[in-house]
Amino acid sequence: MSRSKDEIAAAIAADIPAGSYVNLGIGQPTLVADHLTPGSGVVLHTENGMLNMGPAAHGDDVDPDLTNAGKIPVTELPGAAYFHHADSFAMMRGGHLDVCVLGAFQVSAGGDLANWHTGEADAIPAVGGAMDLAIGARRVFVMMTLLARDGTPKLVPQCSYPLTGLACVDRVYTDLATFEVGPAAHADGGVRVLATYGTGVADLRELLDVPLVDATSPAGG
Amino acid sequence: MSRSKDEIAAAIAADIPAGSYVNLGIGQPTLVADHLTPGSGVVLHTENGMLNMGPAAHGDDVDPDLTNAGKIPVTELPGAAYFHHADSFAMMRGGHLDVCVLGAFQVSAGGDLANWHTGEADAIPAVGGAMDLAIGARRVFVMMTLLARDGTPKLVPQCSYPLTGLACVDRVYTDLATFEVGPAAHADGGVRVLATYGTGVADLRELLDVPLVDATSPAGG
Amino acid sequence: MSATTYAGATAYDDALADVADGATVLVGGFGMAGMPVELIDALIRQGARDLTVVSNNAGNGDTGLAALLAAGRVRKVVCSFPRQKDSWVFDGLYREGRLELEVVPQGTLAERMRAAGAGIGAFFCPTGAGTLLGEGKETREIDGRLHVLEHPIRGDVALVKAHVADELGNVVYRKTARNFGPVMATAAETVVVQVDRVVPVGDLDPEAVVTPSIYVDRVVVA
Amino acid sequence: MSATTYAGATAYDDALADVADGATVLVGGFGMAGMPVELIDALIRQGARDLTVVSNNAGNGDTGLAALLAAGRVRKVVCSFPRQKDSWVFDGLYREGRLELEVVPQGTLAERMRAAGAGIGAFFCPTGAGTLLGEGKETREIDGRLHVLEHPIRGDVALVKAHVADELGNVVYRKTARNFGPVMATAAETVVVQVDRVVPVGDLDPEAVVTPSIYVDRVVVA
Repeated sequence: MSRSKDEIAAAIAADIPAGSYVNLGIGQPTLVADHLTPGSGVVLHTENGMLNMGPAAHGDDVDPDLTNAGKIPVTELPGAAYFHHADSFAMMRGGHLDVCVLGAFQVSAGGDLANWHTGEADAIPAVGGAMDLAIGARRVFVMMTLLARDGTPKLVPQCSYPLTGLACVDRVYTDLATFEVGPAAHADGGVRVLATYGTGVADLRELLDVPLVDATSPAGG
Repeated sequence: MSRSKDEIAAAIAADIPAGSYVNLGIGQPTLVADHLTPGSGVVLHTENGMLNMGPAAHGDDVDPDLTNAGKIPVTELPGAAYFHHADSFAMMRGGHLDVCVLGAFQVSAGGDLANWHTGEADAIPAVGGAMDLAIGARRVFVMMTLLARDGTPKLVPQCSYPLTGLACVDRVYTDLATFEVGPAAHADGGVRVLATYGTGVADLRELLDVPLVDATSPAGG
Repeated sequence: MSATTYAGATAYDDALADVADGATVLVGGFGMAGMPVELIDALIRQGARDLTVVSNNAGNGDTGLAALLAAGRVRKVVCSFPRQKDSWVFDGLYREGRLELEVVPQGTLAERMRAAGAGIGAFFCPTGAGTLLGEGKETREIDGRLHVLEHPIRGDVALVKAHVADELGNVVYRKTARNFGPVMATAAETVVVQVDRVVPVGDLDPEAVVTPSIYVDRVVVA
Repeated sequence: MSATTYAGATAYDDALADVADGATVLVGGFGMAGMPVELIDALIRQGARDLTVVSNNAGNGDTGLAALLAAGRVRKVVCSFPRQKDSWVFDGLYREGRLELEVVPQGTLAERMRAAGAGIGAFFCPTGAGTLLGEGKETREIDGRLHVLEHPIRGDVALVKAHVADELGNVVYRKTARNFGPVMATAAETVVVQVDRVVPVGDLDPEAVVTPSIYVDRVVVA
């Protein structure tokens, strides 16, 4: 069976080393937080100026001065630190985050990311912190479905949507498989399939227009 | 009579508007602090990371963690703020200081400053914050004797010593006179003499190799 | 120069009396956190036109920045994220061609204002290189990575919401409402900070001051 | 990654066991304020050679940085002010041609490390333009003012002295001993911070943390 969003989020959480500093992008990536164990020591960054962000706030804990990048009220964990926007993005751009997890419209075999703009002529452009996150974190994980609603693959030879960043994605976690992309993976001759869910590498080769290297472990799939 | 160092310092202090943010360079310029009245609301900046620096510390007030840019123990006034070196020099370079007062080897009629290097071939170069101060403050006042020990003038058509900054000095306060220099003054056809002490503008014309515009007020001199 | 404190019924209006037509106005806040709503309302009453507004978003609902836009006072918006669920005022004006828009990646927006405040002439930045937002910009490969040259963004006025100021103008913020405030306070000719409370000089911890008084021109407390 | 705390008799030595020959070492402090003396002594004992040292000064008297220079471990010094009344060790080695020297204006030194930490590829800076220290650098006139292009300074290791850390690695400083510490902590691959005291997580005010734990690899308390 293919993976649910929660299962994808759990898989990403399991791949984040203990003690990592992590930014979870707006939307589905925030689900990853639910699967991080308290003992992992993972510290969450929110680009609007905070480290050690806690879970969403409810009821009396809601404080309008304490929100995440999606403008949702959140809480503060012990060991938190606040800083201004230039310092927060310096932290990202300077390569100090170990991992960030982002959604995507498309990812290319070379690790290019498209997640900010549909490319429609009349769309109002709005980028937020997407480009800064894409090029800043040491490792960029993408969380997405492998296929768009119209059935076309979102893991592609070259992005057709406007790019967010060049050669910046390391791993792509989807409902059907986990992939390693980017310059390192590509040097092997293509995208590496690390694990599959409810489908085989042969099926993926049918679906996708990128060369796949089977790197699933015997226990995987 | 020519002015003493303390008289020069007092003249500079009198020309600093109330409420100004001011950096006093290492050495003689620190004398200016003694002539600022408490009611003036002048706030002193020290480039090693502090605003509202107080007077030198003595006895039990000496704290090795609290020094000025000359590494002399100082005190903290109410309303102080500490910040790191990049923020401190951003404050200077960004034009937020109203006035800085510096010593000089030479100042040119166009306002070029030479105060960091004697130009001797075997001298070990050491610039500290001199270049940052010279180009950063909104107004740069120089405090110096008009003549070097060998009798040569230090207000010159062009500096022969290595430069600290281009066209950055506004006023030069010396034992014999106060001058306005720099692009604005120069457009008039030369350096403007604002006041003289124990010598006349005619005498200064003999001493100096730069065209002087007599701008002394009738009460001056 | 020393900061001036404005208090009383007309404090917000008095603090913004001299905003000129054509001014570039930096407006703090990220969503509603740190949004200087009362200052924006005063700016609407003040009436300056043809403004360039620099802010992370382009207004929500019908109040604050959205009301300023709706009043027809803004010529251009520089921001990272104009399109939101409730940005109908901006969306409408933009689609009608009545608003110029410059979209800047959020970190580059902050860094360009930081550069203005720090006296940096321009900087090479990897963000946006090779994308639509890097088009038309000078590019350079540095250490094997593509960069675009970015220029400072300076304001004539900055409108900042903070938490507490002392009587000198030293300022502290509260939690993530800090966001763009400290950066904008370095980048504008006239910096106006609205606070919840003003305390006597000496009451703020000098180690914890976030915006030193040198950056603050006007403190407004209602 | 999370910070590791080193305590006990060999704490300083343990924290610097892996410094490699040829490393670039950022050393905090302005005069003695913020000078990580115990870490420098440990670096001397550790024995790494051919080092590049980046620090505001080039050592005073016969201890600390001066002792590291005297031990012949340093190939190059990058600083703003090497020549001081008591910099005889540096002066001697420099005149004998046994030390390379790069003099950088103090604010540019701080800003180049800030650029390294902030992912800025290079920046145009007005400081030093038209002077000896600007010679050989790319120049550009921006807004009528001459600028030089400055590049980041990155360290392999930073040695920082601070005041208090929590067990996560959040750090606060004390008065003007803060100076270069927070900037250097952003600019090196391995950041080692010596503190007077380590407190439990939650004991530092999140509004007053100066160096967030993300920048700190090793906390040393004797």
